[in-house]
Amino acid sequence: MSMILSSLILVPLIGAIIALFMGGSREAYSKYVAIGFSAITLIIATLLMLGIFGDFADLGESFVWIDTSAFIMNYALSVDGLSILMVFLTALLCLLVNVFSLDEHRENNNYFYALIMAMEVGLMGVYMAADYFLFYIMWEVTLIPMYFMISWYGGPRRHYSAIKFFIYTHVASLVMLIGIFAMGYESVAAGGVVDFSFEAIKNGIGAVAVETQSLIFALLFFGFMVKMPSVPFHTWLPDAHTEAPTEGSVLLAGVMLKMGSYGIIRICIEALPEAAAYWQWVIIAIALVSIIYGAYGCIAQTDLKKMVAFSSISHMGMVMLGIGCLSDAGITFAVFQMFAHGLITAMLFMVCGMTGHKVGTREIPLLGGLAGKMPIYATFMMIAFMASLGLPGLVGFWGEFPVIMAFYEFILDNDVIWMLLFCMLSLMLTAGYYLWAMQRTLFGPETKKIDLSKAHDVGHYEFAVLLVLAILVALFGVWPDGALQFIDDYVDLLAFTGVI
Amino acid sequence: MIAEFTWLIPFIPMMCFLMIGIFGRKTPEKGGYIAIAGALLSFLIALAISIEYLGSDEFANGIAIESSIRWFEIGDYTLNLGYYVDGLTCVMMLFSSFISTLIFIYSIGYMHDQGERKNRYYAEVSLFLTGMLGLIVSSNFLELFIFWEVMGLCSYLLIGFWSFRHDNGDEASANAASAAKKAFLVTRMGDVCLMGGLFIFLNLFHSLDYSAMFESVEAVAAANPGLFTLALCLMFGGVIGKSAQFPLHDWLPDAMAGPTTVSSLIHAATMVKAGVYLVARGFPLYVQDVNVMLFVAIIGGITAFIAATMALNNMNIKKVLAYSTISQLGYMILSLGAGGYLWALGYEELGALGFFAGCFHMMNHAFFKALLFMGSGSVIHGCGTEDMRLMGGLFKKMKITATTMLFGCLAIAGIPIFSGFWSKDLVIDTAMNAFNNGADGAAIWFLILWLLAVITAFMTAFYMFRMWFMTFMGEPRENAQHCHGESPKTMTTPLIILAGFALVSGLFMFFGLTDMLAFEGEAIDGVEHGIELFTNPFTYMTIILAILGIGIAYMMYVKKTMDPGKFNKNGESWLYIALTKRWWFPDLYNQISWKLGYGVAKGVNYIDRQIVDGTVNGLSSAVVGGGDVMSKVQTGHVQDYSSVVLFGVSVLSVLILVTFALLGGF
Amino acid sequence: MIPMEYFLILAAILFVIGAYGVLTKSNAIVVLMCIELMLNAANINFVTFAAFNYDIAGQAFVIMSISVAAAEVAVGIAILLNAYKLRKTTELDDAKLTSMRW
Amino acid sequence: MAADIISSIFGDMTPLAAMIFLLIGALIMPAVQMFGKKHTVTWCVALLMVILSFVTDVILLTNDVEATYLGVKLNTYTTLMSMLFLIVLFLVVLVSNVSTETTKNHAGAYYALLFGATLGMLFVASSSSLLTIFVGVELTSISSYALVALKRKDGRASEAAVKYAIIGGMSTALTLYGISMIYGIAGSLEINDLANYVTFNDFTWMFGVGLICMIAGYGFKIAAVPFHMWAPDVYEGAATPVSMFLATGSKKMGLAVFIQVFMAMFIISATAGSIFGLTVQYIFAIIAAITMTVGNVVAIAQPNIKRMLAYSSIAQAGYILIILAVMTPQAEAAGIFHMFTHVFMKGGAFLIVGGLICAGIGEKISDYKGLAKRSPFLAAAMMLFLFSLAGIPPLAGFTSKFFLFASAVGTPGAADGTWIWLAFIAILNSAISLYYYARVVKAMYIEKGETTEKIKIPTIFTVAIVVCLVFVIVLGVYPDLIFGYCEQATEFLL
Repeated sequence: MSMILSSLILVPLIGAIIALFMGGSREAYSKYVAIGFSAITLIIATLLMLGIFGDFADLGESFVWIDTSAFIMNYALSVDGLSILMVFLTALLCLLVNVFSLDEHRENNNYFYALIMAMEVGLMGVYMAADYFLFYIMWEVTLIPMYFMISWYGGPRRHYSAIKFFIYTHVASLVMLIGIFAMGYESVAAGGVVDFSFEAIKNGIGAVAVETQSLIFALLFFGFMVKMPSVPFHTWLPDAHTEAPTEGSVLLAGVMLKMGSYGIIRICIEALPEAAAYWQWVIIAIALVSIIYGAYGCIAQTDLKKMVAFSSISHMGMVMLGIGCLSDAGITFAVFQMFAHGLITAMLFMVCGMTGHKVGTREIPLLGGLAGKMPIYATFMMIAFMASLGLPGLVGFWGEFPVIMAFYEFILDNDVIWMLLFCMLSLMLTAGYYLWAMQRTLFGPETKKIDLSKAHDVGHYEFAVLLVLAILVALFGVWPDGALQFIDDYVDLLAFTGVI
Repeated sequence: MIAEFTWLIPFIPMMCFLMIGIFGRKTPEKGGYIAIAGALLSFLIALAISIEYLGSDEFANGIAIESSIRWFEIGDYTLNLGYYVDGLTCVMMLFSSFISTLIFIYSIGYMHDQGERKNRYYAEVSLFLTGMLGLIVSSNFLELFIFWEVMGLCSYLLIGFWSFRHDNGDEASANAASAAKKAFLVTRMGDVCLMGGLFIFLNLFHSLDYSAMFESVEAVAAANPGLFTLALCLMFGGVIGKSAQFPLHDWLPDAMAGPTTVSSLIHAATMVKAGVYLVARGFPLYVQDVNVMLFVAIIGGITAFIAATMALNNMNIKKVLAYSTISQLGYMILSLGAGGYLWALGYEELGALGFFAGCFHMMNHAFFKALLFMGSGSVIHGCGTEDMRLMGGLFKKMKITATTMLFGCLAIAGIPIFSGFWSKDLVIDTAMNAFNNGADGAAIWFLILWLLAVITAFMTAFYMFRMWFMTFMGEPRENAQHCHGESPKTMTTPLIILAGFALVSGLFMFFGLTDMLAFEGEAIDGVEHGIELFTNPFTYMTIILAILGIGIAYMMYVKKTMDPGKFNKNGESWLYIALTKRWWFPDLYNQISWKLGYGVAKGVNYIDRQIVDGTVNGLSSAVVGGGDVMSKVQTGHVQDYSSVVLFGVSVLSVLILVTFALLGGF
Repeated sequence: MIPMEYFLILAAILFVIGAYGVLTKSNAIVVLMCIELMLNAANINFVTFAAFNYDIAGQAFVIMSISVAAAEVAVGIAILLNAYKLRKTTELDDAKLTSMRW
Repeated sequence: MAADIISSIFGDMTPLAAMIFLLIGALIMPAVQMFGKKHTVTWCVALLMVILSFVTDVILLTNDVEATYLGVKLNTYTTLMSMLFLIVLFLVVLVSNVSTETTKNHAGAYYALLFGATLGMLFVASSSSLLTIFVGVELTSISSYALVALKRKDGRASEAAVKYAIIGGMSTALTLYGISMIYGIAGSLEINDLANYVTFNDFTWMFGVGLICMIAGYGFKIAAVPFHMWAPDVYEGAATPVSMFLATGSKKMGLAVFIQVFMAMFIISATAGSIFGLTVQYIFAIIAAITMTVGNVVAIAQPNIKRMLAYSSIAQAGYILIILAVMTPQAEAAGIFHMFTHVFMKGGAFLIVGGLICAGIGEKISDYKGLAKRSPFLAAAMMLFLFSLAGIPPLAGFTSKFFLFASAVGTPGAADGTWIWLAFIAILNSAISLYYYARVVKAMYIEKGETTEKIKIPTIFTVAIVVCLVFVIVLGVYPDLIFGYCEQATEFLL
């Protein structure tokens, strides 16, 4: 059995441990360790994605881990078209984040890098797990580094935000845990042994009554929904983002939020399709509310990062909408939107986070005319904003247009054509808040409310990172098939098994 | 087959964009020459392709050259990437690339003093050109939409070109920033509608390729009339946004905050033409629904009229031109609407005439509007202001500019021989045709539209000459006095070339243009219609009205025998105020956007903080507070502890009884 | 023969008296004595049931419980002695014996 | 092999093997102290006895030996529980010699009391009659009153001991009264007979009174709300190793009693779905819910870390009480497993507190500010223990809670949802608990301390902490190490 998938977890884990113990005089080198290990991870992930190691199906790993009279839990990893994109995104963003933070000087740098690597471990685990127990463990493992990331390196209200993030998402995941138990128990006959692997439960749960399934679905869905996050369980996100250091925000928004939607697709949709159909309207409603509410939330924000945080809510709503369509196109492009949003939002947070370092504040009313002072920064900000508002030719558009297209089919089937208005409104609002923010930060007269004399443009490392992201944003914008080919395989499989 | 290289037409400016962006800084004029070379090359390729196409069998048979490759799929629908060449494409790409080339050349002079910023300028205009040319050669609506949006982005960037560090100070940059945002947002509103239309089309046709859609359009329209109409309306929403039609016309005058060359580019060669092009391109779809066509015509007519009124008293030279653009765009849309209406009713020849008139006017307008803008740019360049009240008497100092602009004004005013005359009168003629042949209820609309068009023609002549007279005649006022004479050759040469076109481009209709702009092979006879114009009494009426308009302008602003103050009660009549307030459209927009946007957002934010987040925080403080309160029970008195134990025992006793009873034990 | 209920009621009364004493008496020694009362109430129960059920286990239990009670009192008194040494009081509601709270 | 040796030595008395070492220990410790002069010698002897007992027990456990001697049983359950108590004893004895809080002048008595208390626990675990259970519990209780008081120069300790003794005495009386009632109505003290009685007879008021009195009496031992009031005061007042002993050992004994008495009594009728059984299940569910909620909520308000840990122990007892509501073998196994993980994580936390007290750090949470700088290892260990208590994977506390909550959701094939509400309450409580655990973590890691001076705690403490830490991690990722035995143990419930 090949160990490629395990290596994606082990390599960052080793990196994390080494970085953790590089205190004192060796602290300065911890960043290179982190970069090295995350680069190796990225290389493995890329090769994996390119199919160098063979078919995804042949790469699965599975060992019985915990074997009791009632359950079997496995250390099971597998990748398919859905996970590979997320794995790649995780590996990419972790490396980029490490590089991005090279210029930053902070206390206990080694801890910082250890946290990033630890987060990579958890994220990789979530995206590759093929067993509920492992999935849940990895899910929780991501929490702690993030908690420390916020409360060590965060802004002035970091304690509040960190604990809120921690507890809020912890509650959600515990609810999900109960859902997992219920699903496991229901998937076997009385007195049987519950095998918590995805495969076994998926096979077992189909025969259960739809009512039961839909209850289980609700529990699981709640857990994922908070993570995504969807209105009204989103309030941890703006706080967490506002206070988190830029690198933390990037990972949080770039890949951690995707855990929620990944979970919905991987678990709720894949294993409980009938229940998904049962809840379809609810999913759609939540998605629409999130989209619109998030967009309105953005308009009212004065902190750039908070605005971007709300935009994440809105965009993840778009993912939810795609999923809610329960159609081939909907799910395909929901996944694509996850990927796209990962790239874009990373850029967004890097740029917006940079504002704080470079200018000294992220409060929009205090800013103005930065484009003259920091042209490269302004260019990247514009690219990020434009990509996020769904400018065709950039990757964001393909997460939006086709999803709404899929949604259109849904509303056509249900004869509720007026719902199209919501989508259109959301697109307008999205454009509105981004443009307004740009107008007030980049353009207009140079601000006199703050001292701009120390403001400086992006550094070399930051430039390199942003450039890579910008290139990817453009590349996948004109060549969406690059990512779609993977998703198509996955969605074909879903369709083949009759899930959608 | 050079047509196989059609993709190069947008690709070359794209490469120019990248080149200028990456190393343009190091080249002379910061990449200006690269941009010019790119545009010129595109023009030459377009020319070669057009020549080849016009000589091919396909053209003779009225079919398009089309080729596309699979791009990706959305569910069951395959999306393609390709090019589509027919007569309309040829005309569009020729004049777009040609005029763009001239504008770029002109920019060398006009933007000369902009320093490092030129680099950004040339990169952005190249991208802008990419957008327009890509839009023109696209083979499907989605591809078109992408380029459409790319143009939106570029217009945003270019209008906001001076949105920071403006030479005229902070207020000007704030203005530019706000104008850019407005342009993008308002057009975005249209784009969103267009997108909505595309959803419906994609669902109805299972494809967005022109060829596939045009083939099956009749069957589809008959099967789903309601959705089809909705889709058409939504698509036209895109046009309203992009081509600045009523009621989304308000961004265009504001967009004057950008450099004049950009205005010229937006108004003549690209951007606003895209909307008209979309109607023309989607004409086979539009003609399926007679009501939508009527709607289109009405919007066009109203736009033409309203925009013209607002130009009447404007003092900003560029804004007058902006209004005139909107007004002329209204003509084009009116013509297409009326033509489509006639076609839908079965009057194929008259319908084709309307189609031709609309496209023809678009082309003519491109030439003379480019000319006018560049002329005004030359004036602004010379005297450093846009306010006509500060100009005057410039004729002596800027002879070439003044003469060429005069050509432009004559063309737009519709004086015979000049290009605008031919196309505008065909437009007015089409409206009349629609009245004559229309169905009962709708015909009266066309009469009104015809009237509006005629009045607009009069107003156009008036305000254009008002502008010309105020600028070039009379006493030199403030800024005109320090005007440093004629602009450099890079600027005047394009003016002269365009002036030539303004003079002759109308005559193209006698030399085969009608074949190129034939709708579904229904080519009208250009010569016949040209002559017919002169047999039509209404033509003479419009000519007389135009001359009258020029005359009044002359009296008011040169001879001063008529006092404009008499008509507007020295600027206090409600009409005058309404016009300066732009019929209160900007206020309305502001109200709507503040109330619906920011107002709701504030409310949402309040709910979010107070209620949604408040619940979370409230719960947590309740728990923490509960902890505090409950820990007070721990008094330290051991006997209190004992009491609690015994109390617990009693409660348990009750509980066990109650539970037992509830479970039905008794 | 005396009915079983009588014994049980006696025991119950004794138990309640003991409990009352535990709750109200402030002197720790008295409280310990009241606890003894409660224990003895239970012992009465045991003996009663053992007698009426003809079962020896109850009586055995009583023996055990008496020794347990003795041990408990012994340790209790010792603890009290120590507490008195340190805090100079055996009053349970004295502030010196309620210092740990909340 | 080794089991054979033990059998050949002890013969019929094999079930008593582990206890005998403890008994010998308890008897000789005062003498050893007298003759040994140095208290380290006393300590060594005590440690030796613990290890002997422990090894014996582990050998018996791993060899699945079953035997009975005079009603004292020997099976997987008893050996497993004994192992748990002996682990606690081992950890406590290990650090007692270096802890500044424990008495050195009376080391003999101290160890003798510890052995006595543990002996009682072992005795309880091996019993199947209310009589022997009562005696065992009292042995433990009385020893622990004395243990608490043994910090003789400390007024707080003696105050704690007074409270402990009085409440304990009253609870004993309640228990005894309850047992007498049940004895009267059921006519037997054997658990088997009682289970039969419950299964075949209707509910009577006398039985009800007895039951409630017993729940109250033994509820005192596990500090179930509302019988928990003594716990924070006593844990705060006692020497930290003793607090640890109470929180991990004595409390586990109480839970063992709950399993052996109440679960054994009602599991049959509960499985059969009789109303009587269901009533009792509900009662336990309510107690469990209240206990965990009160424990967690009040813990938030505690500024003293020992009190906080006390309340957290109360909450943990609440979690374990879930198994009495659910009443399935699966739940029982989960409960026992949680007891084990709780020993290590709570024990570890107490050890750190104790170690830090030796190093002169106070008991207030605010005293822990900047600990990460002063002693990275202790801070990291504390963090892991606390996160484990909060149930964060992949630590032991998570795994055991995973099993516990899983049992509350249902059994394979039937996630019937009767107790799912209990699971929800439990997870909400988990989240609340995260708040106060994180507060300590925050103090240690995030807040700046007044000094960054390094801290040195006795090496023995470090060893004990490492032992706990290893188990917290190992049981987290490899629960099969013990969980298999827990499942086996459930077979011997009746």
